[in-house]
Amino acid sequence: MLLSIALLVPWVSGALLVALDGRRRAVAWLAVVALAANLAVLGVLAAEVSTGGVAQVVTGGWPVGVGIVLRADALGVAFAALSVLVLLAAAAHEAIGGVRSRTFPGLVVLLSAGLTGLFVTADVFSFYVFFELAMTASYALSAYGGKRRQLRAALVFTAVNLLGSFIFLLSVAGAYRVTGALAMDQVAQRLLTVNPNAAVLIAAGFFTAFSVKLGLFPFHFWLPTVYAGARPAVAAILSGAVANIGSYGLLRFGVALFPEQLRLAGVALVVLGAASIVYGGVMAVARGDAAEMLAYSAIGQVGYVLVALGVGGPVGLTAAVLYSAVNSLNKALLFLASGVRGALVAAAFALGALSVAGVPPAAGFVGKLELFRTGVVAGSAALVVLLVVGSALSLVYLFQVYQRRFWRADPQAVGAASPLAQRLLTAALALLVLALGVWPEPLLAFSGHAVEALLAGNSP
Amino acid sequence: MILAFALAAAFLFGSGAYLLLKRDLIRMVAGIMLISQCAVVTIIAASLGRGRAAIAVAPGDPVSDPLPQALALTALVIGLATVALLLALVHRAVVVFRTAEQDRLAATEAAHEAALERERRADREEVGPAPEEAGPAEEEPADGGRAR
Amino acid sequence: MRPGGRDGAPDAVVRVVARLLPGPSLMVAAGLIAKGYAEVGDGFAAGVIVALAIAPSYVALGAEGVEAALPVLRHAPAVAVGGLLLALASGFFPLLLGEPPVSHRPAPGEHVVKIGALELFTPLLLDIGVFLLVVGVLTVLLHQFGRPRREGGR
Amino acid sequence: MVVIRGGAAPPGAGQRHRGSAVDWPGWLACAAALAGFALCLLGWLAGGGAFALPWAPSLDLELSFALDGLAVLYGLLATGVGALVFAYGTRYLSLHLEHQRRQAVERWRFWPWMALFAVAMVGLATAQDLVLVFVFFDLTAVCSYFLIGFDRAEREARTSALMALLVTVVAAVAMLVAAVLLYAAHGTFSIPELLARAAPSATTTLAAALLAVAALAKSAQVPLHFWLPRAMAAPTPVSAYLHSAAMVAAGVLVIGRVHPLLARSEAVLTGLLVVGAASVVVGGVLALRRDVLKQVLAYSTISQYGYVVMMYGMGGAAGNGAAAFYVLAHGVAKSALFMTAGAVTMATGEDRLSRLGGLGRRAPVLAVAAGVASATLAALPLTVGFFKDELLFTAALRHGPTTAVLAVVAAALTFAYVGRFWGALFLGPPRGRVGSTPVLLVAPVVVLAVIAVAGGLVVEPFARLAEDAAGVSAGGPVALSPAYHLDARAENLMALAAWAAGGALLALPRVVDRVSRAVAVAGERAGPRRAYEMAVHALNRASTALHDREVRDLRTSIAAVLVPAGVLIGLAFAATPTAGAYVVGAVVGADWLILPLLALVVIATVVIAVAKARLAVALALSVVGFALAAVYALVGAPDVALVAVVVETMLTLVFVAALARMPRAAPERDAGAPARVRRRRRDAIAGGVAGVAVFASVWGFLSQPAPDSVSAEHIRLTPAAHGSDVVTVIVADFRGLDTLVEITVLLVAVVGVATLARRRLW
Repeated sequence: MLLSIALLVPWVSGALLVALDGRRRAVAWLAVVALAANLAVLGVLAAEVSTGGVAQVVTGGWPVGVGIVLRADALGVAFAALSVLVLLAAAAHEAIGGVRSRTFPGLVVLLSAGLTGLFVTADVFSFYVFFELAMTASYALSAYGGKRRQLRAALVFTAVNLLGSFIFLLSVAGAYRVTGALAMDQVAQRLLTVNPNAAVLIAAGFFTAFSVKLGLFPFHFWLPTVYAGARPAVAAILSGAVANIGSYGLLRFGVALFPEQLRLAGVALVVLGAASIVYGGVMAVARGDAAEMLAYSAIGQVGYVLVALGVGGPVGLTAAVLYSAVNSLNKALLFLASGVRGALVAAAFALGALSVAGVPPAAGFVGKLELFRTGVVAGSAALVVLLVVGSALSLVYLFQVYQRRFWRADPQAVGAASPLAQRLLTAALALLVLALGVWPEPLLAFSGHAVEALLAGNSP
Repeated sequence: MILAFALAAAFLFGSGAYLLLKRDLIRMVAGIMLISQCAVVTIIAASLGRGRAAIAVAPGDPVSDPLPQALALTALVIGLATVALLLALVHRAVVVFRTAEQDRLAATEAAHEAALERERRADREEVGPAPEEAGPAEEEPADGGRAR
Repeated sequence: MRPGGRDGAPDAVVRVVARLLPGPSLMVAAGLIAKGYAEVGDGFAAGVIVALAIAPSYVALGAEGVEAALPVLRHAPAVAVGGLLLALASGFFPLLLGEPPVSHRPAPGEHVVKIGALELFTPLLLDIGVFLLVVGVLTVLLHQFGRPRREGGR
Repeated sequence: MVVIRGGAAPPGAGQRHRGSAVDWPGWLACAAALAGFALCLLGWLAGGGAFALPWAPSLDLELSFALDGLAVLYGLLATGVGALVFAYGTRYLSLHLEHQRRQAVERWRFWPWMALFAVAMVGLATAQDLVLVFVFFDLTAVCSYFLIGFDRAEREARTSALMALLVTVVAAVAMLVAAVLLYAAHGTFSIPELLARAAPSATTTLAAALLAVAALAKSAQVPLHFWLPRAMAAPTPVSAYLHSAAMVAAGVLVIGRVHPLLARSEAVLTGLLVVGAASVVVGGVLALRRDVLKQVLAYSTISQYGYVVMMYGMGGAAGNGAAAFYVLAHGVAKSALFMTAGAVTMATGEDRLSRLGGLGRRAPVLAVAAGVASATLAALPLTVGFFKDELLFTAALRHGPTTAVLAVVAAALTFAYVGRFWGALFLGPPRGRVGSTPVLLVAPVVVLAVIAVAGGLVVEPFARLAEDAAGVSAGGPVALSPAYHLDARAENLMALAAWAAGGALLALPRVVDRVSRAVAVAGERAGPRRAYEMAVHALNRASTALHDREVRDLRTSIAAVLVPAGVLIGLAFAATPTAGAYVVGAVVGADWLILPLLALVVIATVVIAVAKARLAVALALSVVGFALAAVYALVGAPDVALVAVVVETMLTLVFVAALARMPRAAPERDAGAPARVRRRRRDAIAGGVAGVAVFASVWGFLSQPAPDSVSAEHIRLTPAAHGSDVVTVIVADFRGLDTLVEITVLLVAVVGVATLARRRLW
């Protein structure tokens, strides 16, 4: 019931809002309210599933497999809530600053519907359609602003991600062909007896699709152009909410559907993740443009998720979930902060920077702690060294930019301060990042539940 | 037949990919359209069971697997939607950039890049004087007793 | 795609055809929806067919021309959104009854009132919603890609 | 009151307002520090205490604090020195901001960090959970970053702040790694439990070494010492607090806290000894001829903490006790000297020894107080400093002759540079103009001097504090009995030797100069700071170079998806057995019609790929679409065929409409023919790779059909759903949700189109 409402709220309100003129203040705020309502429902749902339960519903009341299975477990709800939170922040950011296009608020809410749907569906094809809903909304959003750079960003983003989507669809077709089912549980069950060659080829397709979405090295080339070119709010949406599809997809499809293949590819994942960390980190150092620096940083940060996933096991997976969550908040905070001027912003940016570098008391430190645990569990000194190098790189690139922007900026270059509300919003996000670092238990516990839920589906 | 479908899908995808790499944005859209066709034909080819259309099925009839057909319908519609959006993007890009060539789009990015050089240098300075800038800037000079 | 008529001075014949064509197409569409679950075709196909009937007008008259000839098309966005809302309503009304979404009434196995081939049950609402949405959406699409009075569109 | 800075008094300096209103935040911080001091003292007298709260049970993290001996020592130091420095700072900061013509409101960038730093220090001193220790440890680094960078307009301050942050925070990660290692081995982060459980082993040694690395970087020990002299860019109160009694002390505090663990490994202890000795010598030698006041003190700090690290390296009751006592005495004296330096600079506008002198007569109170502080560092009798060296000598003697010699050398160096510092400031002929020194800039120095003398007369309380602290580090009770002995015992002889050698160094400035200069030059050429700068700049250069190579146009982005994906598929293909996995499939019935249609599709795709005219592309595209629709009709999918036809028509229409409004494709002119051919070949290869990969996967999974499908259920249940066309029922009922989403996608896409095209209607 709650699950269906979580879908219904953004869907209907998005449909209504998209018909209204989003440049009107009231409409923009209505979108914020709709997102807040969505978040609230997801919050209640999260409370329900955090004790290990799942909310499941099959459309039309048909048997599993005939109807579409919607299932909210801790993993899905966590990602959904997180993404909607980021959307909420971005929408509020724009609502305060003044929306520049008629359709922005409606599209954000519909994006929220798509994301919520794909995080709570337990059906492979339904995942694809929700995924397309979310992606199509983001394609439309990526051109928001309409300037040359934004247009180019949108073009690159759309073309590359469409390619990724179709690769995904090919793999869905393959999954159906070899299992004769679409419900994730059934697919997982039947995949166990499928010819390993076919299974691994399908898994490779899924992996490619999600890697493109995440912007992992070497699938990342589109990402800097897009994140740096898009407006800050859109960049926050793309990196903080839409990119979650990639990490969630890798977790869900990798662990629940293709555990064997994931094990097989463990080393390859770690290597790719390590390459992402180093590449993104080094590239981010001398960028000059804060947004571009953050874009490369994003490439590096998702590397950590991949490394943790490659190591696997409860510790590694928990680290992957936790780090995805923290990273998504960090990126939302930093991208939004990069578009705001005035008091409070420097502090918010600094907190975000500390969080990315994994320095307490910001939330990122919990993520780093879990990652180090992963490295130690894997028994790999190289991995630990890599993590240290990654932290060092992130300190260098973030604080170089921080100091240039907030410490040395000559007064003439700094424009007028942004509206106070916008700054307060950024500060609120920063406080959230701080709070999750000071009191990490909710984050840790929920990540733990999420991984339990993920692994529980694995051993029927 | 399996091989034939696989070959058709491969040609659609390969040709689509080749078109995506062209400079002409219109050809890029055509590439995406081909890849979308590739996905639909693959879904249909993934049917489990062939026969007549699954309408008013009597038990035991050999019918075509209806599920992939439903999926193909959805995929077709989504393909239409996304291609239309991509076309609109390309169209807008052509209006704004006054060219349908990707290279020219990238050229505007290069201008932006160049404008960033000053800030990049500023970034580098934040970590201290460059070695080639010579010298201990803040440490005392080696003959520190010398009054200025 | 180069129209015969000059900008702003379309042939009277074209105008007439443009006005007339949607009529029969609506009939076909109605048929496609009315046949229910029995045969090939659904709201989606019906919607595209209607849109295809509108399309020649856009080719011939250009966006402004069509708007002048068929003022009703101005409401396309509302139709599209209305269609989506109707479809969503048909999908989610069961929540009110405590049932899973996309449950339909009459429930499986129960008796359905039929008028000819037309079955009166809630999936029909879904189909109508889809039809309205597709017509609205494709009309907007045609409008956006249609020939403007002057190129540039800024 | 007017303070004239050097010769460069800005015009209008005389009209400047007297220091702005009272510095409330500063006094607030001071009061809080005093309260903390009182609490620590009371807690100590009451015998300590402890409490623990759950923090993150999922990870066995606890907010566990204990006020044990070590905590009391560092807590008192942090709050006591803190209170004095804060009081000093209220005045100093006002003057500082005034000189820099900054607004008084900038205090709010200063005091919160100072206060937070004090809190972090007390937290660090009392924390009993290794992760908690790490949190406070990094918190001090973060505070120090913002404090060093307080004068943000100056590049020096910014680069120094970043350097301090990088060195201390990156090194601190070692502590986190150590914590995780220990957790993996022993299942707890609690320090007391870890100390109880950790037996000597490779893991313990590794963890101990990592902890030591983090601590040594923090305590500015060779070779990670270079950040500290640079950190002198901070305002003086920061140096007086962070870089004398607190931040740098945090490192040795951690060593003291986990010392039993470090003592499990002889190698780690030896390492401490070596690093400590190196720091003593390098810091001491360099301090001998620094010119800038605070630089002398910074190198002196490196050297002094080198002593402490050495003593921890000696270990045992004697070493631990001496280390604890040393930290206490040093903290008192060094912060007094820093504050002296600040007061002098404020009064004269000069910050170099070479331009100062003869202040003794102008500022007698300051001269005496600073003299006491210097004497304390130089370990002269009647100050508490005498005992610190006595304990050092005792411990060194017990450890062996080498360390004993080292201890004497260290003490001699200290005597020499402290003597030079004080002498150059207060003796000799007066130089330069001198303004008045505000009371608040002198009083804290006097208080510290009084404490130092009091400790020299009645050493008992200091000794008790150190004993309690050392008890924690040594893992057992420690007895210290510092006292004056008027006999020829070894310690006394060593002290005499040190004074003599120190005096000799003072008397031979030329020799000292040459040696110190040589060391400084060597450090410039090949020192760790140079290495740090080279590394960071190399990183920036590498980043730029890499970025220049990375091409980020759309085509590369796409190729970068296609080629790795192809490689991935190839790897997957190679990694699994393929024998018998591929099936050609039978051709029956209607298939004979499908084959030519598929052939037509293939031909059309090739035409599209090579076509020159866009219209040909459009036509061939619709050929593909309609041919495929026919295929769908032939495989028993009439619904799909119908929709494919209408969708294809629509797409063709839209495509051609868009095409008609595009400018004609420009002839490729940017490159010569060979380049064009090369690029075309490259594109063809990329496309070919993609095609082959798709071929392999699609053929792979088509060859492995599942034995049955859920669609059997769909077919069975279709009548129940009041339908007969299964596909339609699936679309509208079984998977109606997909349809809802799909039409929403359509709506969203068209909204996007309308937003982009910006024509009326929407």
